[in-house]
Amino acid sequence: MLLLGWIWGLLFAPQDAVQGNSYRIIFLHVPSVIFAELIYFFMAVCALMHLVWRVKLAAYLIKSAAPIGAMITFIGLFSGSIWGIPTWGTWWQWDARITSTLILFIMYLGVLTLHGSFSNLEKADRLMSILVIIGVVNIPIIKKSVDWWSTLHQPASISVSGSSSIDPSMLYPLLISIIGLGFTLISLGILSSRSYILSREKNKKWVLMHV
Amino acid sequence: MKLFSVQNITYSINENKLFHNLSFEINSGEGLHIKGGNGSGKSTLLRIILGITSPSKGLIQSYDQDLKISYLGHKNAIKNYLTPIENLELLFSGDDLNVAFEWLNKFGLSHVQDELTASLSFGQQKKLALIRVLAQSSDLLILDEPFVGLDQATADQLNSFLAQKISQNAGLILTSHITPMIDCAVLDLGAKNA
Amino acid sequence: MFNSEFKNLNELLEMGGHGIYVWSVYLIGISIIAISFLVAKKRIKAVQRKIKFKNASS
Amino acid sequence: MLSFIKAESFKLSKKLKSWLGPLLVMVLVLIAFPLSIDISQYDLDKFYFSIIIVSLLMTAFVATEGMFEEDFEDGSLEQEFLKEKDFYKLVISKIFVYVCLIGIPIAFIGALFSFANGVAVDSFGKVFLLLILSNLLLFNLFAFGNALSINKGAMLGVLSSLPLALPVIILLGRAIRSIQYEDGFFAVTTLMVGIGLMVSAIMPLIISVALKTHID
Repeated sequence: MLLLGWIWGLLFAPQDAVQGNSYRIIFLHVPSVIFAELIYFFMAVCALMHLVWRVKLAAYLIKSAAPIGAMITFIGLFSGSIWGIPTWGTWWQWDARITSTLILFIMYLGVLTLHGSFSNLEKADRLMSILVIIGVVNIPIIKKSVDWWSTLHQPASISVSGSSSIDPSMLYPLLISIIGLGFTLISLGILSSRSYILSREKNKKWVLMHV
Repeated sequence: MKLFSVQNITYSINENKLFHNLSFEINSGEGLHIKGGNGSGKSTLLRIILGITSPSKGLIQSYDQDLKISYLGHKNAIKNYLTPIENLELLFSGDDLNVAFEWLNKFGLSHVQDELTASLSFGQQKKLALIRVLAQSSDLLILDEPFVGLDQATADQLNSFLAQKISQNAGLILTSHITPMIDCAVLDLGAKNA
Repeated sequence: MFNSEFKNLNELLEMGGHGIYVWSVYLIGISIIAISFLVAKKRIKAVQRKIKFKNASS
Repeated sequence: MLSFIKAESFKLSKKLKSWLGPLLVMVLVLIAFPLSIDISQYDLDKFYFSIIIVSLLMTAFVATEGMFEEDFEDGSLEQEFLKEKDFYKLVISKIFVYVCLIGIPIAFIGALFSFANGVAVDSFGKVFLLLILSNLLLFNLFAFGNALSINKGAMLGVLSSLPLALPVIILLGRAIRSIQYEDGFFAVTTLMVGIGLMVSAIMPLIISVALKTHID
């Protein structure tokens, strides 16, 4: 599905009037930035579940989602800055949205480092959840910052309610890319959380049965 | 009078069980000596009783909410950039402070009372930490390895103080590798974790 | 709508001078995702091996 | 509460390195920076503020480094927990003392230097106020980073609290601009006071939860 969206986007979609062909990066850039935020939200929900109801699984999910989030945020930042070279003439701008995405990346790294630095894993789980919940304040700032400071970024191109400022011939491949990347990341998440859960619960009976 | 009851405590860390289904009671006027090899969970058990660490399973029941507990842990909880006098002033006020100063004399620390605690020897620091515990008026003493690093004279002083405390109807729990000279029930956690 | 924007492979690769940006981004993006898949699979294998080993020894 | 404040300020005043160090760093940076560039080429007072802001960030980080570490290491936190069952009062008075003894002097130094670099005399008070407010915010946030990463080193502290501190920096930059252009100062300051109060009420709660997890 991801492949379909990309092939459609790369090969068949028309040129953008202003930006020329370089806009084709959008099919990687926009989905990855969307998921960079979504994964963090997911982690925050898990963190809440872990802290309030003491669901162990939630902490495992955070731990396995964080590297994926860091990866996809990195891809988003990277593709964005490459896209910036032909369009804005600069690869980096201290623009609010880029900055807050960078902060998001740092948050992911912080979560991972925090978890990695404790020998008592249950303690690490709880502290990590606290950090994740505090960090979720960051996401509205990313969203709002576009309005607070006038920036280079075009405002969000796809709106749920009706009129989109993007042509269907570009919109469809973009949507398909988003969904496709979603599935890709979910399968990746399942894989890595499986290995993590197995390694954490290695003393339990069901794990032995499973293997 | 019952002070605490420990019911079916299980504690595991990173899926390793330290102890399993442990139950006992702590009464006032009684001592309990917890024995066991290195890493058998003595200190952890004390911390669970204190409520600092929460057990994986089981229940700690306290029968008196206003129970005054003094605790000596592995860590001395004294500030090594302050002098012994300043340390005590930070912790005590009023009559307790006088009691603390008396202990300072009894333990023979009065000649170093104005030096920085960091420059004191291990045993002297341990004595200072003991004073922090001994000068509190408390109903239950929980001491983690109180005899380590003490000379014979101080150990004797500590023993007689603890005996006196028990006769005054206070409770006592301590971990130690050497047997204290006090009437104590003994709880043995075994050589190592099974 | 379904006519390709590009007439031949060369044009597709060049994309009017922007090809290098577009393709490098996709190349790196795909390889990062692929590598993370491989790493995840490898981890599962490693964990399973570990558990099996432990199981056999006890 | 008062006894906590008394004890904490006594402890801090005895730790010369902890409270004098940040002040010295602040002064050093503020002096060294103008010397390191060719002043005649640049309009120094235009961006001297950003140096003040950055050194504020740095010194706040240096100042809070090891805020809870010592109490955690020597076991005082455990004793405190036995007495109070909660760290809220301890944390809030600790932050208060740190802001009073380190934050306000730093703010004063910052305001003094901005004054020396071409800011009108009558806005001294405004700058001073803003710097105090942002120090309050920064100390709270860095204390959080510290509580998470007790004895795990500065790297982790930066990673976990820098993302939170950056919005403060942006806000402060905004406020400073409002002084320079004499526009909307009151609104920005009110916003900062509001955020400051909120953060310094909520942050200690979160910090005390983190500390509790640590001694567990």
